[in-house]
Amino acid sequence: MSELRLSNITVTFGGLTALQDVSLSVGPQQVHGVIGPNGAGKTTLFNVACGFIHPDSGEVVRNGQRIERLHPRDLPGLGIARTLQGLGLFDRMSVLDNVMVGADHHARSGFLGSLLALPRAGRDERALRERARRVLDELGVAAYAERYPPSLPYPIRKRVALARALVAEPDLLLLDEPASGLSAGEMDELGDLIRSLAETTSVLLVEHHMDLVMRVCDEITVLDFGRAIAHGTPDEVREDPAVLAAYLGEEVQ
Amino acid sequence: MRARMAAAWGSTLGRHLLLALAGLLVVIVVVESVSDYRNTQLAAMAYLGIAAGGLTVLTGLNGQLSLGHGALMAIGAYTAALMLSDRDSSMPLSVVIVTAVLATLAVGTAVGLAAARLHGPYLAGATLALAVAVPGIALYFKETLGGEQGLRVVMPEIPGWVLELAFFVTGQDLSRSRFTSYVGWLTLIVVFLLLANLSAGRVGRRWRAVRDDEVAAELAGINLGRARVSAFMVSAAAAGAAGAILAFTVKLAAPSAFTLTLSLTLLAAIVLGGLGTLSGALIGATLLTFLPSVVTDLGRTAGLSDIQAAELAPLVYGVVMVAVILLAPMGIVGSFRQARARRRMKKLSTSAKGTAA
Amino acid sequence: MLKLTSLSAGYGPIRALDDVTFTAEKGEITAVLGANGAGKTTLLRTVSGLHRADSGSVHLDGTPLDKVPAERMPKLGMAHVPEGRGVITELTVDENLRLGGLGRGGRVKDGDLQRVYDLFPVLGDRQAALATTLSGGERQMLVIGRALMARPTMLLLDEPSLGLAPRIVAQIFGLIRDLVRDEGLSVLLVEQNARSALSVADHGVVLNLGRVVADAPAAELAGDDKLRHAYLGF
Amino acid sequence: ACGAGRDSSEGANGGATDAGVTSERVTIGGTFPLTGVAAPGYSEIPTGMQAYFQYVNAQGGVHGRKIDFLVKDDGYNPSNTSTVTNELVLQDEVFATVGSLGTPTQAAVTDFLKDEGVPQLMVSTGSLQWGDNVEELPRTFGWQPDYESEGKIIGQWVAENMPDAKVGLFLQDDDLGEDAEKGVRQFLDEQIVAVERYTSGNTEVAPQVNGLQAKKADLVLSFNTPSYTALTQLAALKTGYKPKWFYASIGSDPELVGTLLGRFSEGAVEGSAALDGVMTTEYIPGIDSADDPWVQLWQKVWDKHGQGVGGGELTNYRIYGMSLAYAFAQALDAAGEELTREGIVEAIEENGADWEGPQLAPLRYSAESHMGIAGMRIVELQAGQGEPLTDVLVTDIGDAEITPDDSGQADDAPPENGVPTS
Amino acid sequence: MQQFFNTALTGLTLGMVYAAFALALVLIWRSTRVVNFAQAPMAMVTTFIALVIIDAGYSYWLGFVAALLAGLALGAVLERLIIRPVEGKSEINAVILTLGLFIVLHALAAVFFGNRYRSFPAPFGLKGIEVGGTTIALNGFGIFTIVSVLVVMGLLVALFRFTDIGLKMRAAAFNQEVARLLGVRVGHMLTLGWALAALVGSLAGILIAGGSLVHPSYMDSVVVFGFVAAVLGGLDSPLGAVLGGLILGVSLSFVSGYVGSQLVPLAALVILMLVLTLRPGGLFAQAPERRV
Ligand SMILES: Nc1ncnc2c1ncn2[C@@H]1O[C@H](COP(=O)(O)OP(=O)(O)OP(=O)(O)O)[C@@H](O)[C@H]1O
Ligand SMILES: Nc1ncnc2c1ncn2[C@@H]1O[C@H](COP(=O)(O)OP(=O)(O)OP(=O)(O)O)[C@@H](O)[C@H]1O
Ligand SMILES: [Mg+2]
Ligand SMILES: [Mg+2]
Repeated sequence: MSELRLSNITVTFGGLTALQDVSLSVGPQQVHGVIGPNGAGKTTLFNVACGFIHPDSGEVVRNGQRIERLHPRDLPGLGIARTLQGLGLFDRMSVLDNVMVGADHHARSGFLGSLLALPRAGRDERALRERARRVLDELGVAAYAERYPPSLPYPIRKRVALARALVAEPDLLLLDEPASGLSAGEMDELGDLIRSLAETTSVLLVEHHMDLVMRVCDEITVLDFGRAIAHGTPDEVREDPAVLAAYLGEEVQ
Repeated sequence: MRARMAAAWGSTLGRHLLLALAGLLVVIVVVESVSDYRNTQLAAMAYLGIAAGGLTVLTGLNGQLSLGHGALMAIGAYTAALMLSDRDSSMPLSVVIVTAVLATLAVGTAVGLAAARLHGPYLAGATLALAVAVPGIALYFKETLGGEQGLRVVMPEIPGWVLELAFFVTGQDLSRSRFTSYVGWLTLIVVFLLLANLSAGRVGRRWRAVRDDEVAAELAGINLGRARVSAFMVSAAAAGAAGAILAFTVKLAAPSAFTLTLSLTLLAAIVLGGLGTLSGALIGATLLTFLPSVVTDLGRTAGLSDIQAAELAPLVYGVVMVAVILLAPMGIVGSFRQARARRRMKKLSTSAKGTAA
Repeated sequence: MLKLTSLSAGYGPIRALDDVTFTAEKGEITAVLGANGAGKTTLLRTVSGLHRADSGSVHLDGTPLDKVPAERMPKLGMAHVPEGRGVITELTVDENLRLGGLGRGGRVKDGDLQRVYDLFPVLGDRQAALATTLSGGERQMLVIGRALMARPTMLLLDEPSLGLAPRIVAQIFGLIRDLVRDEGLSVLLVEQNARSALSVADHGVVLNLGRVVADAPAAELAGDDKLRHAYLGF
Repeated sequence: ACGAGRDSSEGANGGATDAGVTSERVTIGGTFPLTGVAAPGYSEIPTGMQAYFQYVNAQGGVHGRKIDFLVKDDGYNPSNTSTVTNELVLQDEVFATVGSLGTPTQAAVTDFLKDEGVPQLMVSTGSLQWGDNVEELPRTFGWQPDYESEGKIIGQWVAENMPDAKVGLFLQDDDLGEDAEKGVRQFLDEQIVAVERYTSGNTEVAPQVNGLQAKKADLVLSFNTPSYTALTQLAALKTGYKPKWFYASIGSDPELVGTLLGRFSEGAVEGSAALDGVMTTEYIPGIDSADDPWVQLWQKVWDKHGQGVGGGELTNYRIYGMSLAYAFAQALDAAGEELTREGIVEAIEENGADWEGPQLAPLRYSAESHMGIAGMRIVELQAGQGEPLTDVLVTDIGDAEITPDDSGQADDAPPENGVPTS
Repeated sequence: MQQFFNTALTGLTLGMVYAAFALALVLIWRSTRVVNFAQAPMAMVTTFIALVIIDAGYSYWLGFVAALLAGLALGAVLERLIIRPVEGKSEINAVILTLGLFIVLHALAAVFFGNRYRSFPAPFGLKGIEVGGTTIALNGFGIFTIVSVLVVMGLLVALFRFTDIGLKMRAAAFNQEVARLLGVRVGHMLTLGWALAALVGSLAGILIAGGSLVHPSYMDSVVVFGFVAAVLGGLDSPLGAVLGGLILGVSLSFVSGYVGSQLVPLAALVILMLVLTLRPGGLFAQAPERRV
């Protein structure tokens, strides 16, 4: 039972309405895609779900609990993890440390433990490191654990960012354009990965690559100018004339 | 034995304790073998080193730029001075140091809370104002804080057991300046041990995460404000300890000892040494402790007049600052590490060439 | 016509370009393809002077570019759309675009601005907004629009479709094709998505680990199954 | 006169073997702000001292000993004072410190010098603490008149001669202002209508001057450093405030202030004439008394040795340094052939009060007091020259009476060769 | 009442002086993203150059112009030779570099010009203006100060807001690489920014020195309050710099006159913290940045 429901969300920036009365829900083990033209409000929707933006009106419900006033730092506690549209890696920290930060909320030892390097803190550290290595390994980037992100090729960095989100063991994963900058082959791998994640986790996915979206999503919501203009299975959405006009364009399909 | 050493090296605490122990040995050897005068310089180096160590945590690990750490040292020094106002107060120095740390911690917490939302030059501006404001407080509360003349610090007699212990270990009598030097360096070792623990552990990782990318750090559940404030508190506490040692060394807490120059010296120390590493902070402190007197002496032997020789010190000091930034922007330790990393990279890339294709 | 001869470049010990030679013909779209890390971005950066070549040379219409600093390129008619976030977030949309127009020297023409706003109405609505408030795709549009402001004769595009909705991608490619046809624009196009790149390009160059492994008309490359599987992943 | 049976913890041992002394040389040191904010002006004091010592050395020294004067920069920061004083004592092994400048800076090393048994001679400030606590600090001596005595002398004169004046005080916010106020208030408590304090380093004094003006003070007694004399004059010019000004000696370098003011007043008044009518005190003859034999000596010394210590003009700061150096030479002379720390302290206590010298009033040195010059005279500046309004008046701290000096100090002249000999 | 009025007027002139200095800092910040602590000794050096000229018997205005030109040259040279390598890189390295320059220039000035007080003339009257029988704490030179600072502010606003060169300067400051791609001669812009800033700084130096004392450290307290003023206003805004300077000048003048001059720096801290708590980016902060 892991669920996120956004109902009637409205967000404005000054005079600009970025989201208007948008509703959407992600069920357990579901991959829910959000697509739409640039500036349609997809990232904003993510920001609402993550507490970076508090909506002007509407509800965000997580496991039956209202959370629209939440703060991003509460996310790990709610079992939510997110990747950023940019990479957002910690450039002056090793890959391993990057991922360990993602696992931070699993640790129990506090300030005093760190200060005095108590045995408990040491155990905690080892557990975190263990966890981080495991996830890096799963994503096939364990070899880069000691490297620093700026020196790594883009797709590796993308995986590190993903690893940092996964290591938190979320049951809801928000992915903002995970495939941008990936080659076709890498995109296929990503698709497989997302599908396999969906066996245990719900995924909310923003993506412009239609092949990927159509392949992995159970359900899709289409935004345009801040409104939800369509909703349904990939096939339904693909055929929707409004979506074709607003987003896909005739030529590509 | 060897296995046990290896095991100790494996754990953070064990590694740091071993390093601390080695440091202690070096300190004993150095303190015992140099003159009393050098020992006062060593004590000065210790307080600069402690404060720089704290500042490098704040600036290097957490990315907050403080131009006001001299003011925090003043809090520690004044606390120590208030506790050691006459010869009869048989206050143990350890209690004095801890109290100074706590007092500075309190102030540092307040400053840290106020500063947590500020970035870059705005934080610099606020801490700069702090640096110039605090000495004014001592002037205003003339009755308790002694005004411009400051508060005299009366060092208590060296406890008998310390004298005996020192004689037992070194076979020499313990002079006052040696004693102060020991107090300073023991404090430094303890402070550095704690700082090293913090930066190697979870807390340090959070600080660095916040420094590198606030948004991503927040998403990982890190409370930005709390991370910032805690970094400020830790470095304030170190500054408090440094202030106490300064009071012991100078035997006075007066506003003119805590000018903006002190704060800027600390900043220079950590950048010249290599930002974000404790060893860098120590190297920077060494440089800044010894450079001026060495240069002045050189100038004088070269036949300059007193005033010219005195002006030479800041001149060289400034030139060194400029030169290090231009030639070794990562500081002394940083450049050393970079060179090493580059060598390793080279090795790695040559050996990886074959497999990559 | 852009001519690369034995171009090599790298980062310290890493060799990102190794003896690269090919020619991008005038009035054509030349796609540069290859896996991640193949050296495509380095290639464009070296051409536009942002990165120093270790050896080899680049000529634009016969003029050697080796000694020409990046900031002189716009005067020679070259515009570079860099990879990723190339907007100046602290400036407004309008200012970003004007900067693009200033590159050739002289004043910014209102007509040019209008052309970009017509092309990307989302930007037109946000002229006075700071670029930092734009969405990822809007920023990408801004960068492309800004390159067009310079009215280049040689356009370097590094993954222009990054983060853009399919319809916009199609629109941009359409526009570029029009410019190539109508104004004789030459384009060096780097795309991750080899299929769509080859669908608009006249010619293709495939890089692998910094070396040119194929250099042929686009249609030919698209039809070469072996090559496609080995290097282009489709 | 060696201190046999002295407590060994005082550091020095008997005979002529004290640190810093050989039969040919005596090494002494001093700390001064040579760099930083306090350097302008003050950094000239050690050059005056140095020049005079070189002059003495050129004459063969004192008891055949040349004086080696080591000058250290402390930037007016007590932490630095502590370090460089340690260097002087432990590394350079000086015999004594002489003329070291600054109240907080010297306070930082008093205990250390005491523990090491190093005499702290002729500290360059007017604070009381260098002289009135002989028990605690048996080897520490002041030299210039203390601020409290100066305050008293000024206070009494005003009370007697200007009983109707509404007095405003303009005080530097440290021991200078504090001690002086104590002295002034002994006589003027009733007449004071305003007290304004400024913080050294803050050059904006208009708010303080506005305050004095608002309280309608028509006589301002100012205890400040010279640059603040110029600053107060300027601030007053701005608001058309025209009280009678009385600057304590420390702030009234008419030469310096006069040239400073000269160009500010739009040529309406020339040069130091800007200070015409301003009252002040003097305790040594300054550069304005070119005819004074002491000043002539200083000029001669400076002409000969000034270049070697950095050059420039003879200034009142340098004269201050030379006058102080002269007193030290007297002390060396009095301490005799066998120079010891103990011995020089005793010699100063025994003979100091009788020394002739540039000071207008005698030194108060005795076994009970280490306070310096006992008094001064009040003068009014006219065309850059001080016209005496009183005899030399002497007094002491506390409720000591103020009396005209009858020792004839003011009229003495230096010995022929310019080096004191007993 | 008169005291109140005079304290306010004093604060006004003082505030303008801080504002002048803050403008120089803002200019450098806007053009190179560096907080230039060396601005103070740079202005000190150029003021001394003016003083040498004036002392040699030439007119005030010749010295004035010479100082401004010297500032222009000094700024350009320093930027080109010393600051260039740290631009667009670590913020703290730039800070340390300018501090190093601060110390070097200071020491050089002490050696060349002497470490003593010298007076600096003013071109206009220093006597307060008489209004209806009372003299108010504003003199000809004060008016000159106020007018010149306002003019400089206006010019700066115009430069940045309305000219292409201003736009290029900002682009070069924010993102060197992108600016270069767009044909902006980044190096020239940065040099220009420093040169102009040093010119404005020299003006501030001369305004502060006018009718007062100069010595190698005379600008040191101004750098603190000037910087605080710039931060108060929001480092990016010339208007903010002037307003910040005024707020600071006037309130500090009152604190000094009515509370105690020891507390002046503390008051500066309190004012700054009050403003920054409400607006962490200063009074004229730009719109908050989009974070994700
Ligand atoms: N802080 C802000 N201030 C002003 N406008 C904003 C802000 N944040 C977002 N916007 C605007 O709101 C709209 C929605 O932005 P959002 O980032 O959600 O788009 P998106 O759907 O993610 O687009 P893309 O696919 O290009 O990433 C855009 O027009 C954007 O410019
Ligand atoms: N700044 C840098 N420092 C070190 N190595 C780098 C740097 N930039 C790129 N590289 C390396 O150079 C090689 C070529 O990189 P480049 O960015 O040119 O490839 P690309 O084909 O554009 O890849 P992508 O598809 O990821 O954009 C890669 O191995 C990369 O890791
Ligand atoms: Mg988006
Ligand atoms: Mg690339």
